[in-house]
Amino acid sequence: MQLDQLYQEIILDHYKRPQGRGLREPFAAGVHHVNPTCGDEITLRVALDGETISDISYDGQGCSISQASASVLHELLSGRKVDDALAVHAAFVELMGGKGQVVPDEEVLGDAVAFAGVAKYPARVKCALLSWMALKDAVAQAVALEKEEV
Amino acid sequence: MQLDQLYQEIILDHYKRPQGRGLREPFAAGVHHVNPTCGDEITLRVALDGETISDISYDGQGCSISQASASVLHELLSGRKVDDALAVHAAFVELMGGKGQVVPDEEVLGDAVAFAGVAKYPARVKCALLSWMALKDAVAQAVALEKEEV
Amino acid sequence: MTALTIPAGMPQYDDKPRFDVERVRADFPILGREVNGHPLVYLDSGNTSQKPRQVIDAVARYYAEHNANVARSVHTLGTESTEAYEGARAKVAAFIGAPSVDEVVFTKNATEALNLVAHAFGPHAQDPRFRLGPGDEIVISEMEHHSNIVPWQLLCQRTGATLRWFGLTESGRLDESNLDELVNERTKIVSIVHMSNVLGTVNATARITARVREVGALLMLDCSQSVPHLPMDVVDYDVDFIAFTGHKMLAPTGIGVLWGRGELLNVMPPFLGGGSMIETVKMTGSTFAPAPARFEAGTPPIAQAVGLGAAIDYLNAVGMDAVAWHDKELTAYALDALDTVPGLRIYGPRVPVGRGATISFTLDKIHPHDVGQVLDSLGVQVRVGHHCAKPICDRFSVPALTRASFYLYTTTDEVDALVRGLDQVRKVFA
Amino acid sequence: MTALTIPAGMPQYDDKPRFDVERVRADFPILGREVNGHPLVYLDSGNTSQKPRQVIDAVARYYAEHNANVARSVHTLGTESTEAYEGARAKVAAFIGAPSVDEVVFTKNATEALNLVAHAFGPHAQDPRFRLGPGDEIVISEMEHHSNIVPWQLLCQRTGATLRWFGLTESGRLDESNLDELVNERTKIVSIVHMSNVLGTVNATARITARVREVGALLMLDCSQSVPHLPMDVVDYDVDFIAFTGHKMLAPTGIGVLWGRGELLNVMPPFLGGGSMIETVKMTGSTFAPAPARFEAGTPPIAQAVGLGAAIDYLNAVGMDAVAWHDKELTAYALDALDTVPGLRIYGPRVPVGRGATISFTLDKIHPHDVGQVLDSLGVQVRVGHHCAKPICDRFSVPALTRASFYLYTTTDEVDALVRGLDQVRKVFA
Ligand SMILES: Cc1ncc(COP(=O)(O)O)c(C=O)c1O
Ligand SMILES: Cc1ncc(COP(=O)(O)O)c(C=O)c1O
Repeated sequence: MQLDQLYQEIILDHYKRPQGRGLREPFAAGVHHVNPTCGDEITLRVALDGETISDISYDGQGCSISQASASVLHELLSGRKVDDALAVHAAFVELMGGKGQVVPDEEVLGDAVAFAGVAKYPARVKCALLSWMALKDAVAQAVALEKEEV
Repeated sequence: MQLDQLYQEIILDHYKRPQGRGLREPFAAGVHHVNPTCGDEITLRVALDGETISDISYDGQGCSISQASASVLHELLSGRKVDDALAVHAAFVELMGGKGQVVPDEEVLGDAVAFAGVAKYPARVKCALLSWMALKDAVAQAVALEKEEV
Repeated sequence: MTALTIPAGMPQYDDKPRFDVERVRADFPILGREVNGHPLVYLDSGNTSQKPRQVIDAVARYYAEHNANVARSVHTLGTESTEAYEGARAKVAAFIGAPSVDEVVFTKNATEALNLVAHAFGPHAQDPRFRLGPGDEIVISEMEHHSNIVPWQLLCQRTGATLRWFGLTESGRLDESNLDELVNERTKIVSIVHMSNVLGTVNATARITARVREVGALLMLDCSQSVPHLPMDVVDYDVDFIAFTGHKMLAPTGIGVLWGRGELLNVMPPFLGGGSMIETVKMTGSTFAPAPARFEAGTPPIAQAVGLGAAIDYLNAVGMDAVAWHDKELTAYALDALDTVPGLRIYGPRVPVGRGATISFTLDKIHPHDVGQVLDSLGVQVRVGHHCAKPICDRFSVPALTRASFYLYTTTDEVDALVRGLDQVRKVFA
Repeated sequence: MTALTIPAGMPQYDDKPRFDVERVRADFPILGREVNGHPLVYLDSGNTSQKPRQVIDAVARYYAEHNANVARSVHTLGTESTEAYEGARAKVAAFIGAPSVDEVVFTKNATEALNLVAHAFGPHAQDPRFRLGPGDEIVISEMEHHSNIVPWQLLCQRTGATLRWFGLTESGRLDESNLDELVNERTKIVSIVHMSNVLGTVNATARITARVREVGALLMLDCSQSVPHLPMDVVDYDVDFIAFTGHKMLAPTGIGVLWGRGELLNVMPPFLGGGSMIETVKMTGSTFAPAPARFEAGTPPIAQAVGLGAAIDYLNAVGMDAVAWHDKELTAYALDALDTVPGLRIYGPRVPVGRGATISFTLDKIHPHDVGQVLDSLGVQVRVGHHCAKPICDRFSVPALTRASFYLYTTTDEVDALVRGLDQVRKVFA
């Protein structure tokens, strides 16, 4: 396999210059996820403004794939409507589970299309998904909390 | 292998017409031994008269080899001095552990030489030894008890 | 020997799935060997099955081409090994109709699987279904293999719970007459054998399942003998756990399976602790991965799982319906044939219905060891003894039994060889 | 790169036992394959070793010619299998200098062996040495594999005993400065790794053993990494238990070994219950066989034991002294070579003394996953992550490490390939 399919320039870029890194206040829900096989960790917070995800802030440690993936996630989904964000989320999960057979839609996925190559490396799929799974968890908690408050 | 090496006439004879079978009183020590892999069982008693094994009585269930072996044991060792009996015992154990390579001494072992063929069947060695191991155990207990009483 | 007659209106022989036994035999290298100067007649498949070339080769190929540890590496060999190992899990899940691959736990054998479930019970279990103490009851049966008796006896010793059991009828079936009293509100789990390794009985579980559900207990089936021989669907059966073992189904030694409902596995505490079953480890305490990883501590039997996958491919290619039908025809033939041997008494069902291809018997007063020895001198390999199921011997007041057990490679000629051998046995011990 | 210089008066290089690495390599089919277009460079033997043809064939031959269940049959195949299985036990016993074959218990891996010993302890143990409750202490170390941490944590949870541990020095050795306080009259067992799977450290045990004997505790060594690489004599070492695992010493997956002093094994309660470990079973209660059978419930990993026997034959033919010396030369070479890589930091002893052929490191701030991935693209297989030893990462405040580990088939050329690969890694992530 070609290494640069995996390490696309975009990924290395996000890895070296992560977007939106750091934990910020206020936030509606925060989660901590771990990848037990490799020890990668992420702490992730979402802030809601009505139906909109007003911020995604995060901190963690891990490989280039997991760090770049969190940076792309921040860039792509901050400021989006919850429903929209979940649709993009679903498209990303499908891409990652596709073993390299799924053709990504750049309209939907933006920079995240760069992760298409990762799907061919089963051992790395979990790295790419770490922050995305954390996001889903955090959004679900935030929405549930909001409903309780109403 | 030749089946009749294993099932010597002498063995079938003892099996069909066991000598000294049945549990008798008085006795100095009694034991119960089990072969866990096949479920063969023996209850065996020894009576002592000073240094002499005045009787070996037994009851049990098992295959032709284990039953014949008990019968031969009774015939061979009842009435013998404890030390003599243990010497014969050692010769029999050596024969059984010899994988068919040990040449038995008929002077010492009497009818028990018929078990020479059994030594080539590792799965059956335990059958042949069941009553002999029980005897050793019972004699040791009986001798120990006698000492205590003195 | 009479043939089985099927009443009109029922599916007839010709409707049954079949395969070519000789072609199957050609796949098993060991069947070409001789024993004591006679062609091998292997009638001990209930003890362990023989292995086809396809399984032997799959294991060798794994070591020669892909070998690495699983779930721990990003390198290519590690990825290939992980895919082979998880691929085997998926094959197992499909083979038994498991709703999720995560419900398939690899163990070293069926015995470990049974112990694993027994160890989930205890006085401090978080989930009330696994909380066990004095006054609580566990139900097994008198026809269990020691591996489905001793773990529960040890559990009762640890916790003060009470072990109870189904008795057996004269014809070797479960005595369900006291079902409602035996399985009651105090019952926490019923764990019974699906097919007896001694009597051959296949237990109909519907009434027991209904009662188990009524009282809110759990149900485990020991499928060590059934999964190799009969199509199995864990959802259809409506059970909570099943255990089975690779070596009896054409696969390597060293691998077994626990299947459990995901919802239950995930509330069970870990059993063995170590690598791969953790979420995170600190010196001061650890957290654990979800099932199945939680129950697979240490390096698992990787090559053996790959071999089990190959065995399942083999069985699927032949077809489990065809295997089951082959068993039934052979059993019918053998029951008839053994009926012609004077002094032979069969223990277990004497009709080829509700039973598998395993027949245990006594011959006059000749000890099974002697029966087995004479048969071995003729190349016929049967098992003798208590078959790791002593309570059955006690129930029927026999010290030991001789057992012939068949599989997809067994032929009627081999049954004939057994019958001829038994004549010889009677001659030696006449 | 500098060579190791041995002071005059000590045995010189030429006195050392040697073997022809290329001839050894020819025995390992997998070493002929390519990965990502490059020759395979397998530097992950600490995770699992590759298998020589002799072992692969021994397993295949067993299935094709002798396969049967053990210890249960009088038939010829059963006898042959039992001899093969017990023969393997005898080989293991001889390999580690065990006084008796009955002290060798086959398990599925090292992890099960460690758990087995942990499960022998409890509040109701018959033998006072295994009686454990609140106030009692168990001592491990910060350099343990999870498999020698979690079983003891779970045991402490069950019994209320306290877990304590040796710390580590900066250079990755056991910190024994508080030995006398740490191991004391309350200590029941000290269980430590013989050779660390991360740091490579080989622990000198003499002082610890002396203290353990003084306070009357038991001593267990996790020899998973040492038995494959160093000559071992359990009597010389004066330990009570050792655990190791087949797959790291050229043998199949699915087999491990617990060695224990016979006198201890025979007072330990059974762990897994089931077939073959019993003396007699009644519905109302059972009695158990002596060791080793007592701890081998169910059908054991028969073919895997046979494979382990073949692996031991192979290692004996090469000579364990020669294996150890090859390791040492290679480690000296690799430590020097890695020293030339800018930004590389080694965790563990940096001299080839009191350490084995396992080197863990970080490279700049590049995450080990990325290091491993780039190396893999060049055919170089190393392990990355926490190596099932998270507390070591915590101790040295690193999230993860890259590890290269060698064995008798590893060459200096392969070390060079690693070093070249690391240059490439630095280029990609510059
Ligand atoms: C030091 C050490 N202990 C224990 C183990 C566990 O061995 P296994 O996974 O074969 O049970 C390993 C290997 O993974 C190890 O390196
Ligand atoms: C009914 C039954 N249960 C359990 C077992 C145990 O299987 P294993 O020995 O592979 O653990 C066996 C086979 O020996 C069996 O026949």
